[in-house]
Amino acid sequence: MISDTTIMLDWLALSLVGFGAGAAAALAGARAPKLARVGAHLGALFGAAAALIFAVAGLAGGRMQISLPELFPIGGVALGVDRLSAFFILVVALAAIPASLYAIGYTREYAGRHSLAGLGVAFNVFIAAMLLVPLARNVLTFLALWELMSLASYFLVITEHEHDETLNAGWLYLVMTHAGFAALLLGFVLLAQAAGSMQFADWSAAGSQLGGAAHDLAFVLLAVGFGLKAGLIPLHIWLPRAHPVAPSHVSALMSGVMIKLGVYGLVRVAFDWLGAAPLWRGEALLLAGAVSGVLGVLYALVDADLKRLLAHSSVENVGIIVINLGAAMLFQSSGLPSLAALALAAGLYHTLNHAAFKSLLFMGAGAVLQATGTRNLEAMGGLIRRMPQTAALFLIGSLAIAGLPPFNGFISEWLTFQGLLSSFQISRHTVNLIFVLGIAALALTSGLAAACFVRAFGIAFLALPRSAAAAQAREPGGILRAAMAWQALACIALGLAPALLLPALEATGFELLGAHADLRFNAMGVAAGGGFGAVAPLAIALALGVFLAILIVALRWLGARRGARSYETWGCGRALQMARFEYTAAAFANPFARVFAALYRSVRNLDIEFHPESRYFVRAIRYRNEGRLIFEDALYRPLLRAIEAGARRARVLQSGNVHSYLIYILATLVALLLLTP
Amino acid sequence: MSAEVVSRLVNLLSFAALGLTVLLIVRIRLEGQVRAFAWQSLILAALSMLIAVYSGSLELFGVGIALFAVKVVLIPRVLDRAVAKIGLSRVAAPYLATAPALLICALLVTVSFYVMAPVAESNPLPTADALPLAFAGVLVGFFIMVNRRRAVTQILGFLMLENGIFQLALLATYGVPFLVEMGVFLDVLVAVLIMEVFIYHIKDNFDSIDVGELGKLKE
Amino acid sequence: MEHPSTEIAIEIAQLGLVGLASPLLVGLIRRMKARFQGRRGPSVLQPYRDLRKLFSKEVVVSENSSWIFRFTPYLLATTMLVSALIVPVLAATGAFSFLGNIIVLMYLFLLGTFFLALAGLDAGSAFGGMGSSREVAIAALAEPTVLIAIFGIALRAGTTSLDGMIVRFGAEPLLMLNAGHLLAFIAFFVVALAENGRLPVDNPATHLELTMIHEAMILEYSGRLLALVEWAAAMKLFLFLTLISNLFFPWGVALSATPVALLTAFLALALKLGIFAAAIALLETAVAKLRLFRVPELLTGSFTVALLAVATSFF
Amino acid sequence: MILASLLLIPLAAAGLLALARGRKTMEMLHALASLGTLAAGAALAAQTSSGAPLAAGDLFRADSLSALMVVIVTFLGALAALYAIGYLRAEPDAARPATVRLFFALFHLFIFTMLVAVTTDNLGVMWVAVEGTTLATVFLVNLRRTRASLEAAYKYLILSSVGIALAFIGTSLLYYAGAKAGELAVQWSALHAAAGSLNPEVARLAFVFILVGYGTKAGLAPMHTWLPDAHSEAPAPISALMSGVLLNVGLYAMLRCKIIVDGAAGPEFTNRLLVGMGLLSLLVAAAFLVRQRNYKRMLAYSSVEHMGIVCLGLGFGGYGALFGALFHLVNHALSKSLLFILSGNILLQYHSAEIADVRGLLRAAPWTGALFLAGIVALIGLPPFAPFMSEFLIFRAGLERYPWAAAAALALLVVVFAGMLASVNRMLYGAPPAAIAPGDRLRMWLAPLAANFALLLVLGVSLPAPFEDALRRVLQILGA
Repeated sequence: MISDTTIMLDWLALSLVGFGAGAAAALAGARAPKLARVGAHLGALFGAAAALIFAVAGLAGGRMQISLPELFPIGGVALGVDRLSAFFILVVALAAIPASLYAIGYTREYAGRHSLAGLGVAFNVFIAAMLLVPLARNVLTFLALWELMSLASYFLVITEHEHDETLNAGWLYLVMTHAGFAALLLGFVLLAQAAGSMQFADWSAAGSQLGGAAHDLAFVLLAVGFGLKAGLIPLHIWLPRAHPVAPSHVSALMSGVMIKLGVYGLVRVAFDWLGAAPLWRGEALLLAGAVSGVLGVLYALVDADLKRLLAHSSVENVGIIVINLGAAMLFQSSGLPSLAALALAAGLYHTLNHAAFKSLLFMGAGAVLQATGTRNLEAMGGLIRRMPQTAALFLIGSLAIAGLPPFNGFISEWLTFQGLLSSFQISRHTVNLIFVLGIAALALTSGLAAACFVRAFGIAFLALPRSAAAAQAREPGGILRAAMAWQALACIALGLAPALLLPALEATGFELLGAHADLRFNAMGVAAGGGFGAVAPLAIALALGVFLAILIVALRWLGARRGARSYETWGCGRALQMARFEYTAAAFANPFARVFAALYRSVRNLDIEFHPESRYFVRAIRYRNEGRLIFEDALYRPLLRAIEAGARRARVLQSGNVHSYLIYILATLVALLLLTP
Repeated sequence: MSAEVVSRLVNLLSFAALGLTVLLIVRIRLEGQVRAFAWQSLILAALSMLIAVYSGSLELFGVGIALFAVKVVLIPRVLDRAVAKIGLSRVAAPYLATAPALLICALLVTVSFYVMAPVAESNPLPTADALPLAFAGVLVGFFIMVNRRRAVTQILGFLMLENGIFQLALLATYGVPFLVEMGVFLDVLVAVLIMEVFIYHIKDNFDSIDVGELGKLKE
Repeated sequence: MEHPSTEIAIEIAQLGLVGLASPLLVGLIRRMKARFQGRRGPSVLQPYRDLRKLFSKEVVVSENSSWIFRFTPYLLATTMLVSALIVPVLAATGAFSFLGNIIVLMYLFLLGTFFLALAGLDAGSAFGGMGSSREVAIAALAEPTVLIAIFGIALRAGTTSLDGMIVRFGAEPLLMLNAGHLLAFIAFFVVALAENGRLPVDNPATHLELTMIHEAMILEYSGRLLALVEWAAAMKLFLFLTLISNLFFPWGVALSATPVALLTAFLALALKLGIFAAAIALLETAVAKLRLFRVPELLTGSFTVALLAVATSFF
Repeated sequence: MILASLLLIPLAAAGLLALARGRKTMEMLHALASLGTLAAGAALAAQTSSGAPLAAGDLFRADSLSALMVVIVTFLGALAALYAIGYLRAEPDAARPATVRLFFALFHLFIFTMLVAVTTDNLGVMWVAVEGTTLATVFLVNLRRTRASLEAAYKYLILSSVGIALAFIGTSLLYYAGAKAGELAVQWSALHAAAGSLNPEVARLAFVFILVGYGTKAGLAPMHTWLPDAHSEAPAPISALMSGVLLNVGLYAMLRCKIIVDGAAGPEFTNRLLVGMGLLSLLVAAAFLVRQRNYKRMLAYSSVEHMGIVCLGLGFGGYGALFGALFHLVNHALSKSLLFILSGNILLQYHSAEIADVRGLLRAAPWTGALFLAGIVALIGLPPFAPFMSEFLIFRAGLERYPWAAAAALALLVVVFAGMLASVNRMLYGAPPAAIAPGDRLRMWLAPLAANFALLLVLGVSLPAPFEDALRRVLQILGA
C-alpha cells in the first residue's frame, strides 16, 4: 500500500529529485530566464506534490527510516517519520504546491532585474529543507537542515536587495534566527548529555531523567529557539520586517509554513522530548501565546503596509496555536490527557489552517502588489472592480483568517475554545485563572482579527481607487489565480469538512500523548467533550445557502420592488465624490489606536503648513502617527546599543600605537606568569 | 674551578648584564645606548666562555665566539651606521620619565624573582641562581621597547630582551644545542638588518623615527 | 424524544416567531420609550409599516459600490435566520441544535457584522467608513466579555450547548443562585446593548452624522436593502434578548414538545421580552449616549464583571 | 627523499628566483616550483598515511600532524601562488621587475620556512623557522611601499619578533625540563617520550611562554594587534597565506609544545589557558567585527575569531572537541584563503578596501561575488559548508566540559555573525557604483578557487574516510 516503507522512501526520493531538478533547471537557466523561472518552480511543484503523497502515507501510519552514517560526523544523517512529522510535511506541501505554481507567474517580472537562477535554487532548497526538518532524527541532522532552511529563506528574503529596507530586514532575520539556533544548540546538547545520545528517539525516554534545573533550562532554551522561529512575542521582531519584503510567494511560504516548523519544535519539546512537565511551563506557553495573539493582531490592525499587516497577523495566529499547546501541556500535567489531545488537535488544525489562508492572503497581496506597485493600503482601493477574482479569493482568505463560519479558521478557533472552556475540569485555581486569561485573550484576538481584515479588505478592495496605479490595476495571470484558488478551496474544504483531517490529528495526538482526544466527528461536523459542544459547519453552510435562496425567492414572491438605480454616493451635499473623501486606513484604525494607546506608544506628529497670507488658509496638513513596537524599544534596541557601545569602546584597544600593543603582550605574560601555580 | 666560584662569577656577570639593560633607561643618547648593548653582549660572551671552560663544552666556546662576532661586532656596527645615517634626533624620548621607569623596572625584577625562583631552586647547576637576573633582563628589555619612542631604541630593547633570553638558556641548561644557537643568531642578525632597512624607510616616509607616530592603522 | 418532524415543526415555528415578532419588539421598545419620555410615540406596529414601505421603494445604489454592498443585506438576514435555528426560543429540544453551540452563535453574529462593516466601506463615503470602524471596534471589544460570560455559564452547566444549558439550569435552578451567575448576566446584558447599537453605546434614533455608529454604516442603504438590514437588526435584538431571557431565567422554556408546554413557553417569553423591552426603554430614557471613546470603559467594566463572575465560581 | 625534495624545492626556487631575469621566466619558475612543492607535499601525506612518521636524521621528522600541516601549506601555497601571478600583473603598485622578483623569491622562502617549521623534530629549529616566517614575510607585507604598509610591516616585525622571543624562553625551559629528566635534547619525539618524567612546574611555566609567544604568531588576543594591519596591507595572495596558513603554523608550534606539557603536567592547565585565550580572542574579534569599515581588516579579525575557536576546541579537550578543532583549522584555512584572494579581486576592481565603497559586488563581478558570498557563508558557520560541522563538534564537546565558556562563546559567535553579515550585505548587494567597470577581474586566475569551494562543500556534507582517518591519526598524536 501507499504506506509501505519502500514506497514511502520512493516518494521521498521522488520529492527530492523534484527539488534537485528544479535547482538544476534554475542553474541551467542562468542565461535563459524562462527556463530558470518555469523549470525551477515546476521542479518545486513536483517535489511538493510527491511530498504531499508522502505526508498522507505518513499520516496513514506509514513509517520509514534512513540512516546515512557516512554523511555527517557523529551519527550521520538520520531521517524517520511519525505522524507528527508527516502532519508538518503535509502543511509544508499543501502550501508549497500553490506557492510554486504562483511563483511561475509571479517571478515573470523579476526577469532581467534579479537573478532568477539564484532565486530558483534558493526556493527549491528552502522547500526541501522545510520538508526534511520534521524528518530529522538526530541533533546534527536537525540543526544542519534547520540552518539550511534559514539560510535559503534569507536569500529569498533579500531578493529585492536594491532596497536598503530589504537588506536590513534580511540581516535582522538571519541574525535573530542564528541567535535562536544558538539557543537550540545549547538546549539540544543539554538534553543529549542527559540522555547520553544524540538520537531523538532516545530522548523521550530519558528526558525526564534530566535534573530539575537543567531540565528547566533545556526547556527554556528550546522554547526560545523554536519560539523565535515561530515568531512568538517578544521574539518576533524579525517577522514583520522580513516577511513583507520577500517576494510574495516566499512570504506565503515563510508566514504560512516556515514559522510552523517552530511550532513543530515546540510540540516535540513539550510532548515528546522532555517528558512530564511542571505546570509553569504550560502556563508560560499559554500566556506567551495569549500575548502574541493580542499584540500581534493589534499591530496588524494599525499597519498600513498590506504585507506587513499579514506578517503581524502571523504572529497573532502563532499565538493562537501556542495557546493551544500551552493548554495541552496544562491538561496533561493535570491528568486530563484526552483534553490535552483535544487542545493539541486544535492547535495542529489551526497550524494547517493558517498555512492555507495566510499563504492565500500573501499571494493575494502579491497580486495586488504587482498590479498596483505598492504595499501601502492608503494607495489602494476599488480593486474589487479591476480585479474581481483576486478580490473574491482575498475575501475568502479574510473571512477564514477572521475565524468566521463556515471557513476553516472558524473550526480551529472553535476547537480551541472548546478546549479552553473545558478547563473548568481542572481544580487548581491558578491554572483556572490562566485559562480565563487565555479565553479572554483569544476572544479579543478573534474580534480584533475580524476588525483587522474588514480594514484590510475594505480599504484595499472597496470604494474608489486611492491612487492612479490602483485605478489602472489589472487582474493577475491565470497561473496566479489558479494558485490562489487552490488555497481558497483548501480554506473552504478544511472549513466544511473537518472530518477530513481530524482523524489524522487524533491519531497524531494519540501517538504523542497516549490518549484519544475527546472528539467525535462525522461528515456533518464535530462534537467535543461528549455533549460539551458541537458544530456542524457543512450544515451551517447549507442552511445559509438555503435561507439565502429562500429569502431571495420570497422577496420576489412577496412583491418587493426589484432592481436598483445607480447614483453617486451621498456626500453630505458636496458636489464631487473623490477618493480623498474616503475613510483612510489610518482613520479606520484610529479607535483602536486610541483604546490601546499605551501599547502602541505611538509618536503622533501633526504638521500644519499655513498659507503665508493668512493662518486661516491651510496649505497642507501632514499627520504622522507611527506606532513603535514596545519590544524593540524595551528589549532589542538597548541590547544593540550596548553591544555597539561596547564595540566602540573596545576600538581604543587597537590604538595604532605599537607601544600599547607591546604593553598588551607584556601584561599578558606577566599576568599569566603570576597566575601560574 | 669549583662550582662555588663559578656560581659567584656567573652571578656577578649577570648583575652586570642586567645593570647594562637598566642603563638603557637612563641613557639618553643613542650612541651610548648602542655602547651599552655592545658591553652587555661582551659580558654574555664572557659568561659563555666561562661556562664553556667550567663544563668543558666545545660547542659553547663556538657559541661564545659567534656571539662576540654577531652581537659585539656586527650588530653594534649596523646600529652605529643607522644612528649616523639618521643624523637627527639622537635624543631618545621616553613615554615615562626616568624615575617612574626605574620603579617599574624594580617591579619587573621582583616579578622575575617570583616567577623564576622555583626553576632556580629545582636546578642543580651552579649557574641557576642567576636565572631570575637573566629573566629580569628579558622583562626590562621588553619594558624598554614599550617605553621608548625611537625605533633604534626599540630595536635595542629587543636586542637586550634577546640577550636576556640567551642568558636564560645559557644559565638554565648551558645553552641550547649549537645548531639552534646558530640559527637564533642568524635570525637575530637578519632581523636587525631588516629593522635597519625599516628605520630608513620610516625616516624617509615620516621624517622621524618616532614609532609612536606610526598610528594611522587603527580602528 | 419526540418525533423528528414535530421538532422540525417547532423549529419552523420558532423561526417564524423570530422573523415575524422581531419588528414588534422594536416597536414596543420605541413606544415604551416614547411613553417614558412623555411622548405618545408611534404605534408598536410602526416598524412593520416601515418595512413594507421600504420593500416597495426604489433602491438607489452608489455607483462606487460593488456586489458586497448588495449582497450584505441578504447575508445579514440569512445569518439571523440561521441563528434563530440555534437559539432555543420556545423549546430546548432543538432539532437543529447540532448546528452549533453558543460560540457558533456568536461567530454567526460576527459574520454579519463583518459584512455589514465591509458594506459600510463599499460606497466610499466617509460616514460609512466611520461607522464601520466604530462598529467593528465595539464588536471586537465586546468579544472577550461574551466569551468570559459564556465560560462562567458553561462551567456551571457543564456544557456549551444552548439547549443543554437551559435544560440543566431548568433542572437545577439552585445552580443559578450564585453571584457569578448574576454577574454573568449583567455582563451579557451590557454586551447585548453594545452589539445591538442601543444606548449608551449608540443611539438608534440619531441621525447626526458624527455620533452615529450603526446608522452611519448603513447610511447608503435604501429601499429593499435597507428593509433587510433593519429587519436583520430587529432579529438580532430579538435573538439576543431571547437568549438572555432563556439562559438566565430559563423558567417556562419548553422541555418537551407538548402544546401546553409550548404555549407556556410562548407566554413566558412574551413576558420576559416585555420586561426587557421596558428595561431598555427605561435605560435609554435615563442615560445619555457615551462619548465614543468612553465606550471601551463601559466594555472593560463589563469585562471585569464577567471576570469576577468566573472567578467567584472557582472560589 | 620526499622530505628533502619538499624542503629543497621551495628553497632552491627562492634562490633561483632571486637571480632570475625576465618576467615570463620568473612566472614559469614560480608556478613550477609551487606545483612541485604541492606534489612533494602530497607524496609526503601519502607516505605518512600508514601512521608511521617519516624521519630524516635527527632534524626532520614528519608524523601525521606534520603531514596535515604540510598539506595545508603546500595546497594553499600553490593556490595562492597561481593567483599571485595574475594578481601581480594587475596590481599597479607591484609593477617594477625588482618588486616582482622580490615577491616571488620571498614567497618561496616563506613557504620554505613554514615547511621547515612543521617538519622538524627539533623544537629549537622549529622556533628558528617560525621566526624565519616573520622575516620572510615582512617585506612582502611592505611590498606596496606605502606609508600604511610600512607601518603595518614594522609593527608586524616588532611584535612578532618579541612574541617569538618569548616562545624561545618557553622552548629553553622545556629543554631544561627535558635535560633534567636525563634526556639532553630538544627533540620533540624525545621530549614526548619522556614527558611523564618532566618537572610539571617548569613545564607549566614553559607553556605560559609558549602560549604568549606562539600565540602572538597565531593571532590570539591580546597579542593579535599586528594581525589586522599586516593581513590587510599585504598583497592578497600573501594575506591569504598569512591568514590561512601562517596562523596555523603558529598554532601548530604551540600544539606541539602543549602535547609535551600535557604529558608532564596533565592537560587541565593548558586546556584552561587555551579556553581562556580562545574566549578572549572571540571577544576581541567580536568587538572589532561589529561595524567594521574595512573588508580586509574584517577578514583579519575573523581570523582572530577563528583561531580563538580552534583554541577553544583544543582547550575543551576530548576526542570530539579535538577532532572539531583540527577540522576547523582546515576549514578556516580553506575559507579564509579563498576570501583573502577574492579580496584582492575586489580591491583591483573597486580600488578601495573600505566596505562603504564596495556595493553591488554580485552584479559588478558575479563570480567573485558568488564565491565571496559562499566563503562568507562558510566562515560564519552556516551549512552546507564544513565550518558548520566543525563548530558544532567543538561546541557540543565544549558545552559538556566547559558549559559557561562554550555558552559565552556561542553568544559571541552570534555577535560576530551579526557584524559580518551586516558588512558583507552592504558589499554584495545593491547597485554597484557607476564608476566601477563591470566584469570579474582575473577570471581565469580564480578557477583554482573552485577547489576550496568544492572542499568546503564536500567536507560540509560528508566526512570522506581518508580525511577522517588522517584526522584520527593526528588525534592519536594528541593523545585523544
